[in-house]
Amino acid sequence: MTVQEIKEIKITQGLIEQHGLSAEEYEKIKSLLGREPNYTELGIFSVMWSEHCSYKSSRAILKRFPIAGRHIIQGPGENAGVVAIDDDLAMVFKIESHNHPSYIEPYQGAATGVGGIIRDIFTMGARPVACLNSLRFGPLNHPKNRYLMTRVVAGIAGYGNCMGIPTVGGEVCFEACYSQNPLINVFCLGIAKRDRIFYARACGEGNPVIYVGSSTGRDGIHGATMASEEFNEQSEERRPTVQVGDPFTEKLLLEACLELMKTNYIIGIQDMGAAGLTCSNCEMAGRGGAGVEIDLDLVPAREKGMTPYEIMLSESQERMLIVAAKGREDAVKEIFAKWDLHGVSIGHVTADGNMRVKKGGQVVADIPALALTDNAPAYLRPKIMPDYIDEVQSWTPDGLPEPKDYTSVLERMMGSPALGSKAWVYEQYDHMVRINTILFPGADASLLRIMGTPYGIGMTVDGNGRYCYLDPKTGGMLAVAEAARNLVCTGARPLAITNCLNFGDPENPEVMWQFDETVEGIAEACRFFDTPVTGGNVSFYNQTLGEPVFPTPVIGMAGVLQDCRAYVTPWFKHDGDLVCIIGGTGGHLGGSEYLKAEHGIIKGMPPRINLALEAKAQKACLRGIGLGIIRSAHDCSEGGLAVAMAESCFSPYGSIGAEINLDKSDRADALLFGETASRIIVSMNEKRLPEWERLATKIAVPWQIVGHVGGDRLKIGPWISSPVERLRHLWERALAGVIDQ
Amino acid sequence: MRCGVVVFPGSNCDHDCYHVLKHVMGWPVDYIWHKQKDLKGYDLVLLPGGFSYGDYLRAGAIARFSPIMNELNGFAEKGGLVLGICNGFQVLLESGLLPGAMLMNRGLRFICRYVHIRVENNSLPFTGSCKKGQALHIPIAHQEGCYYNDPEAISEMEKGGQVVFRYCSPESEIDDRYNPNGSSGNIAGVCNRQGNVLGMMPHPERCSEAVLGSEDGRLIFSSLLKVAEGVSI
Amino acid sequence: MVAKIYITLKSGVLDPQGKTIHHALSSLGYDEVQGVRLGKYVVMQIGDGDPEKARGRIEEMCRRLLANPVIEEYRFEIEGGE
Amino acid sequence: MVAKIYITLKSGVLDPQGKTIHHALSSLGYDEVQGVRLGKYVVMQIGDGDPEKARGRIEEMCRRLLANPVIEEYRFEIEGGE
Ligand SMILES: Nc1ncnc2c1ncn2[C@@H]1O[C@H](COP(=O)(O)OP(=O)(O)O)[C@@H](O)[C@H]1O
Ligand SMILES: [Mg+2]
Repeated sequence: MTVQEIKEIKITQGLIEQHGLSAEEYEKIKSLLGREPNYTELGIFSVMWSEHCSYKSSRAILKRFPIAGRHIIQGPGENAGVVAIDDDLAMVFKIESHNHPSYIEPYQGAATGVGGIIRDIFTMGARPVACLNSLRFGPLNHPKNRYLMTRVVAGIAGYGNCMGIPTVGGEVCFEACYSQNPLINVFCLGIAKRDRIFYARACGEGNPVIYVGSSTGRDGIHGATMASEEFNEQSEERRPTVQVGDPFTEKLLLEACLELMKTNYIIGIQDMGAAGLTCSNCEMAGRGGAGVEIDLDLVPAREKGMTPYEIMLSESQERMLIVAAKGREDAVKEIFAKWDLHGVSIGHVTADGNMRVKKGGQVVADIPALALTDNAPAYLRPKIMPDYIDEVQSWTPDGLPEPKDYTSVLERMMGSPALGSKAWVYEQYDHMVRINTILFPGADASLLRIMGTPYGIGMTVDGNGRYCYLDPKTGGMLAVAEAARNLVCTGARPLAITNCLNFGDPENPEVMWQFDETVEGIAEACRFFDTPVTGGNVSFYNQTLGEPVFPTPVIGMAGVLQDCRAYVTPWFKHDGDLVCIIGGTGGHLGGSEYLKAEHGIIKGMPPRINLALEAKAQKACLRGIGLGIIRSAHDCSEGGLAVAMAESCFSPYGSIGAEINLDKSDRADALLFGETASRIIVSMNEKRLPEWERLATKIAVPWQIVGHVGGDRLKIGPWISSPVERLRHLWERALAGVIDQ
Repeated sequence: MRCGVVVFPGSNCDHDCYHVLKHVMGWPVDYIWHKQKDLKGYDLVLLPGGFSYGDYLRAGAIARFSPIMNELNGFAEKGGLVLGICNGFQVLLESGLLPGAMLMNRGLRFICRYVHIRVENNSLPFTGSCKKGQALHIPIAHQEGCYYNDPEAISEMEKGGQVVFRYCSPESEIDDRYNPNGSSGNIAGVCNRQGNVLGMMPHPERCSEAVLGSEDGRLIFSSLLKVAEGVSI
Repeated sequence: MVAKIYITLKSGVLDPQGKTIHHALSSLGYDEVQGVRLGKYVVMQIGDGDPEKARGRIEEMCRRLLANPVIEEYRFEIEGGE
Repeated sequence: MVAKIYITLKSGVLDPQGKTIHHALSSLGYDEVQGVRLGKYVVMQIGDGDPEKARGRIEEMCRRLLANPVIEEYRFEIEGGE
């Protein structure tokens, strides 16, 4: 098709619908333009106004997040958030979903998700130092789910390992609702100098717009719209749009960009992610209060005969857009040439605020940048509490049969994919490259040193879809609390979060209610813990044939440890050490893994959270670690006390038993496997007990000594007695045993 | 001990090796861009781990044509010390500086974890600080690390002391159970006939500082110290 | 019988490996090379039987397991059938 | 011209990928499959010229870069030369 022919394509009702635009939206486009859009422009509006790019259903609600704080240098709105470490250094981090692409092609979908989040970090001027990932699949007894998990993990490994960025942690969960819609959330963190942060802004009339990285092919056209749709049979036909990742090229792009960032040639820089050239150009122009003019004939193309529509919407990976200082084009290109990469001036910054696109000497699109960004539609969608809520929340354990043999319950749970060791996953990830990783995956949070400083950075990703399904607001709060608790268990102080919100169809009022409540819970907890939100990602339309996934927020949290050597690990250390539980006691069965795994019930209120108590428990743990009293600290979460105790018995160097006595409560299963919030299991030498007592009394946190470390069995009250090596064997084989069957 | 760390496009342990040579060992060290053509003045040239050229086609296959590799041939012939770690080892195999080849791990997956390797030859410049038969606690991180050579070639190598490390138990026992990737004879590292070129899959630079959990890797570098100080080995 | 199966990336799908090999060949001076695509080559020994039936089965194996229909296509030949 | 290059593991060399595919096929019920070897299939576009000369050049590319003689062997065909 010639440029002229494309310009003459008639915009019909059908075409508008195919582009996912409503009649009102189309009217709005016409009024913003003052005319009918042409075909290319329609495509551009369609991707920029898609849910994925415009956040039209979530923008208003996300405003409730606390975003300011002492440490926050950059909150939401840029490619990633920036948080101060000290006067000189900052950490830059963000989380992103790649759910839909990963279902269609799990290896490439997951790989390009990793590639995308890494670009978000280095586009800010930070050297990426660690990745994490949060994965949710359907049950592994189904071969398709095993296939998805195997390929997703391989894809994450393939990309991250090749980039030389360690993948240091994450989570994996299984639930039937994710069978047709796995959740693949990836997190990346980088380190930058505070005074060398780069922003995605185009300004300075006449400054060149430079395209760098891979050439543009027909990959992923309409990726952003696909991520804004639910799956149905026709999704299969969209398959050819999947992009293939090229981590080698991205590694070169990373090094070239970081080299360029040492100079003063950059005015603004942004990666090309969803909606590729379109999104990067209009967002940079929008933020900079300027316009851009680009010529598509100059864009390096991988295929012949690409139309302006295709070039503008292509989601080919490993590309960036740079606005450079006038006169520095050649210097910029030279750096990219050294790394064998394209560096091409494709246009310049203008003063009129429009994104003007030319091809074959003609203007093929001319749109006010703000019409695509700030003026995109925003909706306050109707919401309503779903009917199931009353039913599930009114459940009580009355009448639930208590197991006769608790030892075998524990053994079954330890050997299940949900609670078993995730080593099968993280051993496929290079988690050591760059030699900063102090705490490997397998602990509550991961810890990195920052070379050349005394500091350590802790990071974790956490979420629990089941809790949010049962009570979204509590679930949101629990996710933040658990993330913070995980950091605190290593000795790191939580500073800020990023979040990925995975939900169903926002046009379904019940889903919207879940979303609203979840955000409320996260916001409240973040305010309480003073861990502001620095950014994140919303992924809607996670459902198949009308059935939404559980509302699943994933919290990515980062914190700092002043002396990276003063960390603590989760496992028991010494024979004879006292075992102590900090925080709440008692057992709460609602929403627990035990209830689901042993009784097939997903009901009840999730554990209630008392934020004040949670804060005290965390404070006591941090102080205890700081003073060297605490020798091991482990968060008690999924699987409850018994599972957390068993995990505390395993270290990379071997196993050690423990003997635990608990006050009898009315239900032993609730005591052993209930998931009451705000609990941390710590161990200490008996000699430090008086010091601990003083500390805990001052903070006024509940605690109790429940036993001691030693022997080769885990014994808990009269209920459980199992050789630690046996538990360990079951736990280690849990995933591998199912997947490699 | 003046050191150079070669940087191929896609190398990603270059920075780690640089750090250990410079800040842990205290030696002068330079990055050497793969297009450079001069190795004068260096005592040790290190080929680091990573994914040179993405490991596309075969690990190390493309990097071995880099201009620096010509130079490295001459450097090695003159007795210069060459250490290839992981991808660096693969490059040395592809270039023929070391015998054998790498296949995909038998489990087909990338593996990153700590293993033990037994020191089979401690009379090399790289192993003089180790005891013969000692088990080193050291990480691996690779997908194409299954060492292969035909059986006669391997027995030749064994006779000549060219098999330097084998995967083993913490107690130095060699058994297939401790072989993470299916390597012939559990081989984890080999050297050339002269003993001045060593390739190994495990990463000594990842375990050379206490804060990282093991310091066994430093034995490889401190062995070189003996060479630097002229202690006969 | 022996089946030889050729699995290649669909045209239009990025082939980072092919691209990198092409680049390497160019820098080695093989300027006549204009493009490289890397695929898989599966050689399968099959118990003797009806080649026509084998054809159907192999077709099925390709579709179900050997090729990834999202990004790959395949073709095959059978040799040595009676 | 197009060169099609087939790179396979030498017969004595273990092929864990082939073995895994074989295993997967068996568990899907394809019992007639007796063995699987996985190789590489390189498709190369070459500027037109003398096919005889091209042959020599490709031989060289295989020897130098495309195949590793310690573990692999190769063969190739040229199509569309005059
Ligand atoms: N997808 C993953 N990638 C990397 N590491 C993982 C992944 N899933 C789990 N892990 C690691 O396994 C350990 C156990 O995970 P999990 O049970 O979720 O811990 P917790 O309950 O403390 O959050 C953690 O150290 C985590 O980092
Ligand atoms: Mg946790």
